[in-house]
Amino acid sequence: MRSVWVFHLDTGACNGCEIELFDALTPYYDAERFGVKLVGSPRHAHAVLATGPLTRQSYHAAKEVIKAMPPKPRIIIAIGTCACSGGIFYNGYPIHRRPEDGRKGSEYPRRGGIDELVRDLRDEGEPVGPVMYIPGCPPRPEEILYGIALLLGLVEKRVRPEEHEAAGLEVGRPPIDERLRLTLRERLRHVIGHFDADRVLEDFMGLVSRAKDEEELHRLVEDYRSRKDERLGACMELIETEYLRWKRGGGERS
Amino acid sequence: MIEGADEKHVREVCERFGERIKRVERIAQNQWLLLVDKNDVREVVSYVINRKDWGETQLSTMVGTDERPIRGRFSIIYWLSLNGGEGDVFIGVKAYLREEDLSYPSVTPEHPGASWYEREVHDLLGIEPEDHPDLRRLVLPDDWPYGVYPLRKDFDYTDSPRREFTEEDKYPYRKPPEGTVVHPLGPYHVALDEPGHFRLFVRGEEIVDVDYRLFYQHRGIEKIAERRLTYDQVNFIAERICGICGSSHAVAYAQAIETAGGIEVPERAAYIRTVMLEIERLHSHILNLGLACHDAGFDTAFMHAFRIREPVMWLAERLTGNRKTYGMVLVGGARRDFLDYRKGLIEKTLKRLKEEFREWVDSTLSTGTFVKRCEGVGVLSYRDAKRWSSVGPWARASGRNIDVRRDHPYAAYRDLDFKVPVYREGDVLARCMVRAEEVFESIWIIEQALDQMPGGDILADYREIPARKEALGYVEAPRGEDVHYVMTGDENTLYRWRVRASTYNNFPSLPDALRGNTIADAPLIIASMDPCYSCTERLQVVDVNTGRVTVVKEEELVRGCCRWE
Amino acid sequence: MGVTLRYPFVSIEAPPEYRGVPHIDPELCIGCGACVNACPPDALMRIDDLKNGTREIVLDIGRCIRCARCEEVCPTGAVKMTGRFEVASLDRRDHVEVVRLRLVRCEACGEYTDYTERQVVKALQILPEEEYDAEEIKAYSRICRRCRRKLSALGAIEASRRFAP
Amino acid sequence: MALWEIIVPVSLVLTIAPILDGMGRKVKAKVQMRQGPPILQTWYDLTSLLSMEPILPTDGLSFRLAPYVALASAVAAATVLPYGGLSPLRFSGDFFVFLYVVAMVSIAYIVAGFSLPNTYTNAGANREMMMVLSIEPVLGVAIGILAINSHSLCLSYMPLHLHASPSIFLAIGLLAYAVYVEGGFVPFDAAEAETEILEGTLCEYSGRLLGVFKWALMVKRFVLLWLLGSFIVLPLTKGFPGWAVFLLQLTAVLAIYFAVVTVEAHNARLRIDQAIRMNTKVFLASLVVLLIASLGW
Repeated sequence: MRSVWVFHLDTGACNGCEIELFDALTPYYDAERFGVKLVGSPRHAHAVLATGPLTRQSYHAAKEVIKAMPPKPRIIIAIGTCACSGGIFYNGYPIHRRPEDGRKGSEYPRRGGIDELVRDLRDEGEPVGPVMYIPGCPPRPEEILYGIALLLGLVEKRVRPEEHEAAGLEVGRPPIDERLRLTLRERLRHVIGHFDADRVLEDFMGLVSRAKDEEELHRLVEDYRSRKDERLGACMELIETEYLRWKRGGGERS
Repeated sequence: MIEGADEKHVREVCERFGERIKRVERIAQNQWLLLVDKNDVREVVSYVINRKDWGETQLSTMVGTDERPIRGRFSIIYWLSLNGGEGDVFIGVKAYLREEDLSYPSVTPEHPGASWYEREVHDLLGIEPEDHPDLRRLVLPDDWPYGVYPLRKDFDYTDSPRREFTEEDKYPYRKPPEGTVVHPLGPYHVALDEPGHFRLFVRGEEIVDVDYRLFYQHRGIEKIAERRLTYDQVNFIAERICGICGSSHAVAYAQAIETAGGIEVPERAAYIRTVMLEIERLHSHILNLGLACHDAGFDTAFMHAFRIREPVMWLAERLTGNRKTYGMVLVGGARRDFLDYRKGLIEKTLKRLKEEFREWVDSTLSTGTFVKRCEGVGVLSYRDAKRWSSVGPWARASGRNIDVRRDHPYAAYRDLDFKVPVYREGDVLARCMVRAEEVFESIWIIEQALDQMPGGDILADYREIPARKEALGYVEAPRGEDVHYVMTGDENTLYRWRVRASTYNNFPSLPDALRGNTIADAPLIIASMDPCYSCTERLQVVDVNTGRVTVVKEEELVRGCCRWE
Repeated sequence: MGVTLRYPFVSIEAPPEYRGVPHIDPELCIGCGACVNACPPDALMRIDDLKNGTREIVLDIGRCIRCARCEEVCPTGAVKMTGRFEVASLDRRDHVEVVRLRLVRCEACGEYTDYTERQVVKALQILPEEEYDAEEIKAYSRICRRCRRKLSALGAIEASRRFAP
Repeated sequence: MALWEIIVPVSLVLTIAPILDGMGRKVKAKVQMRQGPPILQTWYDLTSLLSMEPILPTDGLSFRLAPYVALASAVAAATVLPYGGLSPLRFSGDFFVFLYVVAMVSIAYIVAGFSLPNTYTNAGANREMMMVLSIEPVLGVAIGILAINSHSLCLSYMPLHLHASPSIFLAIGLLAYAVYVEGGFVPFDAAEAETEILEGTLCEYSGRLLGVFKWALMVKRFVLLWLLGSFIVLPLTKGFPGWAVFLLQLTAVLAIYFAVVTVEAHNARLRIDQAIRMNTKVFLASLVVLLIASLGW
């Protein structure tokens, strides 16, 4: 396929996906490179770009739109987490769900989104093409491009189901005391947020495993502070202080 | 003087109504709750709204709550605000309704801006505003059974009852006026990014009147939040009320909870929130200006607008981890800090944006065909803007001098300097100008905020949020004032959360702006309001007719226009 | 002077700050379910099979809103946001990640408890050794709540007998 | 006259028109700083559409026939134009035939638009009607002046027998304007406006029928541009060999098209009433030019 005309079908989305969708058509991403064109009428469309968790009010209109498309190829591209599975809104009262899917179950893959409509249509005997799921909240324009490219066979699929048996009892032991680590982590979350806190803490643990003694550790910490951002440095200092206090308090286990 | 009326305006209201104000409660530094009898609501509300000398008075939100489990009654609160330099005051007019008699005199005949609010409590709680001119269904889907009220506490949030849905008892649209034809717009129309159904009643190409059915995007967010989510989780659903101005909603929600729970937000977090809100405004305004060009058939300007906007998205991604749903807000502060290199990124991006955006504005405004399409089109008069309690650039382009950032400073805005552009023309061009100027103001605000950013923590440590506390949180979103009302509950969950997005106050005034224009301009005018249906959560509109003499039969029409429904 | 990026014909990486799809490290996950409680859209689930003694921690990235709350609350660092974003697929099953853990079996009644073997190991790491006797705790942890209650009741009866024979 | 003399130009026009459109998209993309689609993209789109079964929202014959009528008319218009030394069909008065078949494309569009009870297609048809009524006279007057000047009613004869006069330059200017408007380029594309009326008449077409209709509109554009190009190139290349003239014509058409697309990219769409007002002004101006021409200047 070198030509994909798409019709945008919003089934109650928050607009996040819409603007990223628009973005995918604009200069930096330019989906027109693959022949993607946004059309104004479902009659012209090869595919619908569905966004949103499928509200009951939009359900009937959405159904009409898909029925108005030429029967082939009728591809559905579900953009965003809501269209893929109902997203955060999945069991709200105005959201359409097939009765057998329930609203409080713990099935997986999680049900919801445009899938509910596609299955209804298939039950009615309407032809519906493949459904490409592009999760994301909202997906970046690159993700949308990737999804379309995957549909066109230009790229390889990169995901597969993962199942792990976590049978072992080794849960890993950080170089500093676990209780201290958790306390510091919670404290730092309030100072610079969890994202940077995790990184500083990791850096510190790296320094601890490298340092032979307290003096060397202090040198490494000083070095770190001189190289890094002031805020990160301050956090590092806080960690070191707490660490030493705990250590001198005789908390270290053998 | 009634106890608690410790503010000039509140005192005046109390003096004016005397005994009829049963109680005054100051629930926050700038929020007063006046308890009145349900039959006095209309009078008190219209008194405040109509005080000409109180500047831009405004119906900011209205909340209905099922308080039966706590007090055995329902309650309604009309939240009014004073704006335009009159003082930082929110006045809530509250009344209780007994379950046996849920009717009370509607405010709509006095102030049309109350129309949607009253229709909504009618839909969701079964409260009956008497003399309301139009009590058609507003929020709930067409196939929702009558007499089932999802926001009542005895309704389970996952229930989704249906009724048999026939062609005949679809939404009762108004009959087209004599000599007009219906031109439907939406729900799926390229120029409306989101579904909403408009019926434009047209004579030739001229729009005579408009009817609409919206709320295709009603997702039951308030109910989900009250039942399924904890205080911190609600931040993330608040952010997804709207994908464009989500951060504003998250901040408004968090501020409401913080006010209710007496949580002090660290100063640094307030600054971080401010910067993120302004970054959001930048991308939103440029987006809207671009879309306006697109609707006017000026695709090159649309493309360039998106090109210069893109670095702002990249910036957001590097600051927060996501281009759009920043996830930066938790109750009590922010989630990621601005490290030095991140500040550097902001400065670099803004510098480039300022130049490129100026060029874009110059070249777009020098395109004759574009200006021709915008000038004098879709005029909303000051009177109408005020009548409907409009907000944001939509109201400011019509001469309303309101801006929550200045009138009710929150986050770090008290410390920052900025202008509020106001135009009087009220046309599409004026709205574009307001947005363009606000882009430069936002850049200036961010520059100041980065300069003055204090140190310290970014997230407050708090123990517990007390139950049954009420408060408002408000933010000037890119589209105008967002107001969130919360009542806290037990077990780390909300008792009531009422979200009022800016489009909710702007939308009802749209028919006034559309009347007298042509169908060709309809998408452009709608876009110039920058509607966010998903914010509003529920919406649909109607349109115009063809210039043929033959009158299209009603059934044909329905067939024609319902094709995309 | 076009600005169009070459993607997807060249591969790119998201910036280091990016919150991509989360991933559970099965080596580190202890099955405590903190992430499940924090997850706003219920993309993470804890499914206990008390008959076979397994717990499944299920992550569906097709439901995930990438808020990173799971990463924030995970005590072991098992859930991490990755930089991955190329997760489109024609099959929703591709989006599911399951980690299966073993539940502790009560040594008294033989029923399965509602916590995993690994949770016990982790708890022992956190409890200050000087205050608790590891062996005793370990033994105690292998008894389910109901039996523990029964034991303490029996203990109380036993103790009361001493005073009021 | 051999059959190939018709088949070759016709297939050429049918092939080149979509390529020209593809080039236009590329140029627009460049103005917008994008990479844009491949030049053959419009061809890919067409082949894809032509292979798809259409949905018929009505049983009306006019709805089904309109695309074919439009394509046939557009092709017929192509046959009376000169291609280098070759003119597939030339006869005195073919100028009227040309005007007639060009209008036929629009008429097919209008009829199709009114064949459905859909306000979008109706609005599209309505706008097209107003547009045609306001611009066809200009086109007629412009060619009329050229006919007066060259004392001929044959389109392949006219450009070769023009003698320079002020009215000729004005007439070519008018012709250029008429071609621009009649071609439906922005800002005069109100009849097919996507964001306003969902591409008007085309909004109910799908699959093969849509493909044929789009093709017809592209051929019409190409024919109009070729007409303009011929009136510019032929008078300057008298005595050149046929193939050279043809290449120059092609170059001229490309140059004009690129210019048109660039103008298009830098404009917003005019509202139909604004466009009509402008056309009316131009028509009045054209009458003045006609007066000048009839005075022999």
